[in-house]
Amino acid sequence: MAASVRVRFYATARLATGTAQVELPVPGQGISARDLLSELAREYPKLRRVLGASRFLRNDRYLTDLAERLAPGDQFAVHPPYGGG
Amino acid sequence: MAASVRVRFYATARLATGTAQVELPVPGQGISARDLLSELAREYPKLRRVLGASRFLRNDRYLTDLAERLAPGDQFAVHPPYGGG
Amino acid sequence: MSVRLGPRALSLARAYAELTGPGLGGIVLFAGRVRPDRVAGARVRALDYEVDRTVALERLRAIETTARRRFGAERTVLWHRSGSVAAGEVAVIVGAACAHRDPAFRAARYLIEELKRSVPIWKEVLAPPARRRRRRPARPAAR
Amino acid sequence: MSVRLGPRALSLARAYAELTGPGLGGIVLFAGRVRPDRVAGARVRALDYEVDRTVALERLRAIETTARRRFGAERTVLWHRSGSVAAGEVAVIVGAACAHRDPAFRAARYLIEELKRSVPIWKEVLAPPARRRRRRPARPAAR
Repeated sequence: MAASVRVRFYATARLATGTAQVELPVPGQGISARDLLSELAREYPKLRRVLGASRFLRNDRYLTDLAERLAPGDQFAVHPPYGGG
Repeated sequence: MAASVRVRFYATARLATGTAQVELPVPGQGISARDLLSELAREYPKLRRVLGASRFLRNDRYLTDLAERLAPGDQFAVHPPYGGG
Repeated sequence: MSVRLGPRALSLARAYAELTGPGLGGIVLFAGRVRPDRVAGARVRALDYEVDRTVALERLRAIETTARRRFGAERTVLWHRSGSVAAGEVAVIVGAACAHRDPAFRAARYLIEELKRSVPIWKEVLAPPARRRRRRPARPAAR
Repeated sequence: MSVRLGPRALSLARAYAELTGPGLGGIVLFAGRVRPDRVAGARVRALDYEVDRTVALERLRAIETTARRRFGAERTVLWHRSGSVAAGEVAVIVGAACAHRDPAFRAARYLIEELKRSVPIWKEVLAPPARRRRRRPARPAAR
């Protein structure tokens, strides 16, 4: 299996990409969150606006720094603004 | 039946007087609330402190002016501070 | 609009049923229970609620009318028990249903604060007979 | 402390039962129901709640812990449905039980505001099939 990061899209991110998750191939040494977001924006142009308003998680932890690196096997999640209740 | 005003005592007013209500004889032309309160204070010395913190009603309407007169047959109520809930 | 003042037990489920209606997205309920506090060394067994019924009912209705007008509360509940209420039982339930949650919270809060401030209801602590000296007017007891 | 996140119907009576305990004199409950609003010309038939379950449960627990510490809420309820919730049904219940009413009101308000602000739950309007063009992300819908 190729080295990849599993990306989950929720709500408007899911609608913009048309999928709930993708496996994104990444180099063996990993990839920064910032570079991963650039790839996603290239792949899904409609996702761009959503990303601007979203929060991101690596393995269920909120990212506070987009320089943080993701390793192969990590999960990445795109959370548009919440709307429970 | 002699001309009188029925006075109802609630809560600490009832405890201070030892009764829930009395018939207070009044002159045929009635009596001001202020004079009625003076009579009550004379009759029940323990009631004095309670009266200072109480609201008064004539026929189920709050009094805003102690000069207001009560006629024979009227009801007068002594409401110490409320404590529902 | 639902006002009650009497000796019967209060049911939160029934209060909630009074507050459901189409379009009412936010429902807030407050229940006040008698706490088994220590008062003068004895555990509170019950509170005895005394009321001036005529005036109290009129005040309760006026409070509901204001809540409706001020917060757009389309349905309200304002229930209080009279007589003896044992520790652990519910002495008061207020509730408000509005389209949205913010006015519902504010309306419910208004209902209970106004009830305590302006409705002729008084409580007296009933302590256990064993250690009871005399009935005394309540100060802290229920919330 | 009671957290729930799942497809089952929520019962206010059960939430209340979670909140009763000796010494807890003030209990505040909030229920949020799906309103049959008009969205894009069609009546809302249901809302579909999508969740990131792992993160949502962790956030809900953190919110309860904070409510307990900040307001002294000895018991709390923080329940939210996932999946489709029909108009008129309850999508969320929060509740707090404290010794007194003021912290109970503030804790309940905190629970629902934090839930909406910081828990990964999203809603999508499900309009009647007849007039439905496409599913669209919800903006105003429930309170």
